[in-house]
Amino acid sequence: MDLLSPVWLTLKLAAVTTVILLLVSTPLAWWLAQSKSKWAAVVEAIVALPLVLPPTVLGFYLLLALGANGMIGGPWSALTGSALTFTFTGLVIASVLYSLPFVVQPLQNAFVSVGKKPLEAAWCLRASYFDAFISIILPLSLRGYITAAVLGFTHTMGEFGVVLMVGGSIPGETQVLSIAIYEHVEVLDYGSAHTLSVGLLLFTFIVLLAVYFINRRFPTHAD
Amino acid sequence: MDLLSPVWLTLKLAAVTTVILLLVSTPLAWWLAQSKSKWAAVVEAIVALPLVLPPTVLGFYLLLALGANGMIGGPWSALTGSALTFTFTGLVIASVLYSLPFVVQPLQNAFVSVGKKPLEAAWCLRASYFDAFISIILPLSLRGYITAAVLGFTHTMGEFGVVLMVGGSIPGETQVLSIAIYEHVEVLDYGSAHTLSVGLLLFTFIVLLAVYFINRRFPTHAD
Amino acid sequence: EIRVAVAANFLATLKTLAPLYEQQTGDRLIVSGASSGKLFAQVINGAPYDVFLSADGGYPEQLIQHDKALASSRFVYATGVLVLWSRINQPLDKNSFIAEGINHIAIANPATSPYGAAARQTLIKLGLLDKVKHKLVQGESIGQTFLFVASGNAQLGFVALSQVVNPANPYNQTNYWRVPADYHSPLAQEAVLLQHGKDNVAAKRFLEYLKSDAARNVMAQYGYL
Amino acid sequence: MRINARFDVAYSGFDLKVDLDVPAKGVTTLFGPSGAGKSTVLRCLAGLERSNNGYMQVGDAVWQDESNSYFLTTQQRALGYVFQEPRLFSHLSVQKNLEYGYKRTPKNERHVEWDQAINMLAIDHLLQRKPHNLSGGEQQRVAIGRALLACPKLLLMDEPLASLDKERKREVIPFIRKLHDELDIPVIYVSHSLEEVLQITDTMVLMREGESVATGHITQLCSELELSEYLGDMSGSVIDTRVVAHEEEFGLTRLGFDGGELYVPQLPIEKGHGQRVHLLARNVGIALQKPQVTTSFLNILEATVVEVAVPDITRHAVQIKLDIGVPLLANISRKSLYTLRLEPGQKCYALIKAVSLAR
Amino acid sequence: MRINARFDVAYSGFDLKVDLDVPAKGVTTLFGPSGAGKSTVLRCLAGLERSNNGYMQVGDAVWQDESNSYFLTTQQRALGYVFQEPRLFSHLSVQKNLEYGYKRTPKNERHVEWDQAINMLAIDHLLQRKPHNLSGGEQQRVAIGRALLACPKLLLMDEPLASLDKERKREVIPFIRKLHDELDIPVIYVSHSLEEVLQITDTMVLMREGESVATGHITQLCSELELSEYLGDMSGSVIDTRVVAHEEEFGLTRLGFDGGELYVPQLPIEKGHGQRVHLLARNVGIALQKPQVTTSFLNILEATVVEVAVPDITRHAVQIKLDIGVPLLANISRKSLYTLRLEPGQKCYALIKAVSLAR
Ligand SMILES: Nc1ncnc2c1ncn2[C@@H]1O[C@H](COP(=O)(O)OP(=O)(O)OP(=O)(O)O)[C@@H](O)[C@H]1O
Ligand SMILES: Nc1ncnc2c1ncn2[C@@H]1O[C@H](COP(=O)(O)OP(=O)(O)OP(=O)(O)O)[C@@H](O)[C@H]1O
Ligand SMILES: [Mg+2]
Ligand SMILES: [Mg+2]
Repeated sequence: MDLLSPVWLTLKLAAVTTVILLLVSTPLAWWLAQSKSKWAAVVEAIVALPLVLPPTVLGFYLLLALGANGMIGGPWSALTGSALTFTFTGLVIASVLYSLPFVVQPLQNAFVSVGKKPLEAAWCLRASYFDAFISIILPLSLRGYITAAVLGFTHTMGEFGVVLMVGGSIPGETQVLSIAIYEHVEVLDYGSAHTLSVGLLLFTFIVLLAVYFINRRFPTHAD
Repeated sequence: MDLLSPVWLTLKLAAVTTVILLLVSTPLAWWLAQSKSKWAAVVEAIVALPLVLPPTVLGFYLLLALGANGMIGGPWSALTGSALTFTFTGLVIASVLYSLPFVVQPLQNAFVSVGKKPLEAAWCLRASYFDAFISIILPLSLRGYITAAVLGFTHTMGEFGVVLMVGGSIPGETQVLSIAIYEHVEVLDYGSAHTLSVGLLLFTFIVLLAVYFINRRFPTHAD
Repeated sequence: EIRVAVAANFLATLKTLAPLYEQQTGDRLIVSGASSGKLFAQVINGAPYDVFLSADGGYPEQLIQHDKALASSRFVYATGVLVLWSRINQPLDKNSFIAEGINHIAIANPATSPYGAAARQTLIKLGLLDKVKHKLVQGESIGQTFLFVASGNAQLGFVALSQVVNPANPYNQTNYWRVPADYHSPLAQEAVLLQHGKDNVAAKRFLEYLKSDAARNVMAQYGYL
Repeated sequence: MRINARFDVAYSGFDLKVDLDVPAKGVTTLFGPSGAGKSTVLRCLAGLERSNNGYMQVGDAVWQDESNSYFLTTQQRALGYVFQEPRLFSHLSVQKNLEYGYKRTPKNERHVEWDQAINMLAIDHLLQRKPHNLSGGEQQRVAIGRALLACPKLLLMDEPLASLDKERKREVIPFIRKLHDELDIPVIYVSHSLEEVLQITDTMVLMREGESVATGHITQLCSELELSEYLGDMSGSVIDTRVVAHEEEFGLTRLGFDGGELYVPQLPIEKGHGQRVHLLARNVGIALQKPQVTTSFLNILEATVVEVAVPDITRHAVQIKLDIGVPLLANISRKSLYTLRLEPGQKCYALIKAVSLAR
Repeated sequence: MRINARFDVAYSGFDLKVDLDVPAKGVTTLFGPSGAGKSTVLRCLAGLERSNNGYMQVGDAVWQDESNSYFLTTQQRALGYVFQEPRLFSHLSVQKNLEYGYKRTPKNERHVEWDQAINMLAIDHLLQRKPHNLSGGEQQRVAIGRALLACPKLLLMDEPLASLDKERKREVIPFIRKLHDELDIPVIYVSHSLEEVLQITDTMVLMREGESVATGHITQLCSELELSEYLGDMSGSVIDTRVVAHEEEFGLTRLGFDGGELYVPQLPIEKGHGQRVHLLARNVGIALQKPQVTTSFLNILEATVVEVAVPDITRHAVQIKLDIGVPLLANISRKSLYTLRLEPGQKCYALIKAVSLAR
């Protein structure tokens, strides 16, 4: 059904973006949490920067950067022969950049509050750096990951300005739910807009409820 | 100067919103962190919900809710005699609702990872519940507060859809910076858009850099 | 397959036209709606649109200058009508602005929307701009302006006739004051064939269709001249 | 003045059911193996753990009475708590940690002197440091100082000396006793170390698997036959004595107690002063006649058999409770029991091989 | 096989400058007051703290040589570390905590037996629990088990027994010794408690203010006159002896050592077995003639004065180092020194009042 196509697209976008966000943010947040370098504060500030621009404006700059002649899009199209703008890939890149701080910061805080002690203990039990990170730091940072994933996912779902600018609103390709709802509102089709909004809210509510409910069954580690 | 009026307005909005967000979120996050109630997961999910709606759509619903006949606006105007929509107050309420999860979640995580132990120690040293919270929990949650404030502040700065919808872009009253930049982009006045954007980015960068730099001089408490 | 970038104010009309056209020709329309300014920026940056239905004449002009559109294809596909509208059933005329109980008057942003500019010109023409200035609230687009009125937050608003008479409009569809055409510069909406679509036969066919009587009829139903 | 408390806490896999009745003065020690519930009792006393049907009374003041839903919060109890782990406030300097409770104490209640506490704990050079820059023992000392400086009306200490070295212990133990002697602050103390307990304790509560199996003055409790299994090979009698005389030529000191006298290697203590001694049951032998040959047994005391504990077959030694004016425990082998045929009421001699000094 | 290590760590307010040379077998104890730098040395040995000009070699293998920028990471060192605080993984059950290192050990290196370790530490009933549901002592035991089960090639233990009760200690100490005896795992041990050290240690490193002031076998080190100030009133000689005979009728056991024999209260040890004894200097007296009267001194041994330490005026006792075949320390009063006029080389008799058993 036509009404549902943006739904799937949005879920796909949010899911892919969240996964990439978590993958990218994990080493970045870890570095930020550990580093004693002065540059860390600079990187921290840069990560949060995209937030202050209005989404459309950020989208505009991303459009420039991702375009065939842009800083990112140029090399990309030279390499792959295809453009980034107005594609799903472009949307993912834009969403990742835009939601980065929502994911990096909770992870960084989680890593900091886990501290070095459990890590040292793991190293003394024959765990490699990587192994220790996976088996100790990740689970101890679970709350941080959940917050990061929830904020990243929902923010990507609701994103509109950036996505519209970078993706256009190509049905089936880049027309995500938020744009679809926007269009319904524009053509005064309030019924569909409500339906989609309420559906979106309900679905998200159920997912979040499940996540938080399960999360609460894990004891907190500080006590 | 006319170019600066949106700047001040934006800073004022972001500052007021952040302060209110921190004030409102502190007890909420504390309750969420402590509560064993099943309702806590529900509240957690509800707090994150506004994020998934496209800002314009959320703005529309807020417009309804804050309007003179709305759920919030009705009682408000009955009480104060003035409406909430198209006012600075309305903008603040909308921004608070929209940025709530970015503030509540980092605080909640910070509170959880501080745990009960330092609190118990403080109680055993004659500190009242309130005193112990202020003197122990707050400083130990400093990182969480910084993250919360940064995300809340920057997100409010960059917010556009909701603000435009609820505020009506009244120059000097509700026309914030993001709307001004947006206008410049729309009318192809890219020069002004660049100037404002770069200025905004630079300013924010310097503020964030200072915040993070100072933050890094505090030792982390986990080690 | 034709990719059409359409100004948001014309989106509703196009959605009615699209199935008619598709049935008639077997072409498929892929419609992307946004503000003209956004669409312009996207086209400049390589958006794969074939046809641009702008809300005014300025953006097509600029695109032609940037060599992104074909000058020869440019034409006025519709002319919008500005109306003063209220949700409540009350007689409206040029004096309604200063009536009791009017706290907010919604207009589209004059800087970004032709309808906003036209509304402003109208107020100047009536000599009322200074009187009502403090009551004005601006929407990003004509769609948002409509919402301000529809939600009851603004008692009056300058919107497009196409919105008011849109069959989907759940509110009062008859109570409006049609602003005389000479109060403002004409709301001529121009269409143009883009570089991306210059070899797309279907795109040309679609542009031609827009000039057809069938299309004009539908547009007229939606309040376009 | 007594402290009465009843608590009833159920964890999965562990039930605490204690009924305490101890004097509200001096040092009371909760003694028992790991996992017996000692820390849990302290948490209950502090009001940190709320228990079903809990009841607590200090002197005349009721602190908790769940049957009336009455419960003083931790803050209202004005106590000091040295937790099993240091729990310093990591964002505050050592100085600020120490001041935390001190500043919150009304001036007229500040009966613990700042300088004295700092010096005793040897932490003056650490005041500007942050807790994570301290060694384990340093942290523990600051934690003790912090609790003391809150000038509590009841002091709870959970193995406070575990990570302190001998020298520090020697300074801290008398200080804790002084709290009681001079300031009348009752102390509830947790320890595994019988040596430490012997030095510091008045009342001892033996804990096992969530229950308090016995309570009493340490001199009396250690001589209870039934309890010897809890004390293991530290089982024996504790006797409070007084220095009667020094016999310089033999390098001996004579200690007097209710039932007679004991010789111990010469002590650096003045005549008339008190000395608590610990007579380990395994160091006490029994003879039916007074030995004629000169033996290594410095102390040979007339005694009456009070009780013979017939042990189950797994245990090697038989414990005998004697009366030498005060109760005295002796360990003998099954073989000796058979040879000597001891029975309650029988006269005999207690041969005491060695005396360990406790306090 | 020896362990050589040089570390140089500077904290604000504390400098560690140690140069260790200890056998790579048996138990080596770092002994010293709180804040001496013991934990810091362990961290350096584990590769958790990297130090300027650090150097470390175990046997022939160099583990760290900063002059060549060579540094084995902690993982490459295959060690076990019992931290001063338990540091259990809070998200894993006790079972999973214990398995953590065990699973990461190649099967053919798993020389510590699971069941044996669990039983010795009495933690089998805790396996399904999460760490925060454990008592302090239970946590510490799990931490010990976790380190042991990682089957380390070098075991570092930072006050592992501080929060264990006597009974548990009695099980764990022989196990630690066994690691050395049977499995040849060297253990570096930190402790404040001389009693514990005497039971467990071969080599002792005395630490003070970031430096290792003396290193040696415990029997030799304890008799070093210069070191007595570090040992305080625990100063004395440690002698490894063997049971020569039991004199049942007197309840005595005769212990033989290089310089003669010692009588001690009868021991439950078979003839021929070893026994370490600790002769506290304050329990040793000196006489110029063999005492004629029968005294409480069970042991009177011929001795030669080796050295007289003239103490500074603040200290009450004078320490004398004697030779009775092995070195022996004695504390006498200034007055006695004046009376006896002791000088190196002089013959005399050592009167030993009491013998405390160490191991
Ligand atoms: N939160 C909890 N949940 C479940 N069991 C617990 C919890 N806290 C403690 N226990 C269990 O209760 C028992 C008593 O614990 P407690 O801490 O009082 O022991 P303890 O006597 O202080 O021991 P230790 O000397 O080792 O500190 C232990 O067996 C412990 O495992
Ligand atoms: N990170 C640090 N920064 C500054 N000083 C430190 C740091 N860590 C330890 N110290 C100091 O170094 C000294 C040695 O610490 P260490 O932990 O090695 O002592 P320790 O001998 O183990 O003492 P304890 O027996 O009390 O555990 C202490 O005085 C401590 O205050
Ligand atoms: Mg405990
Ligand atoms: Mg240490």
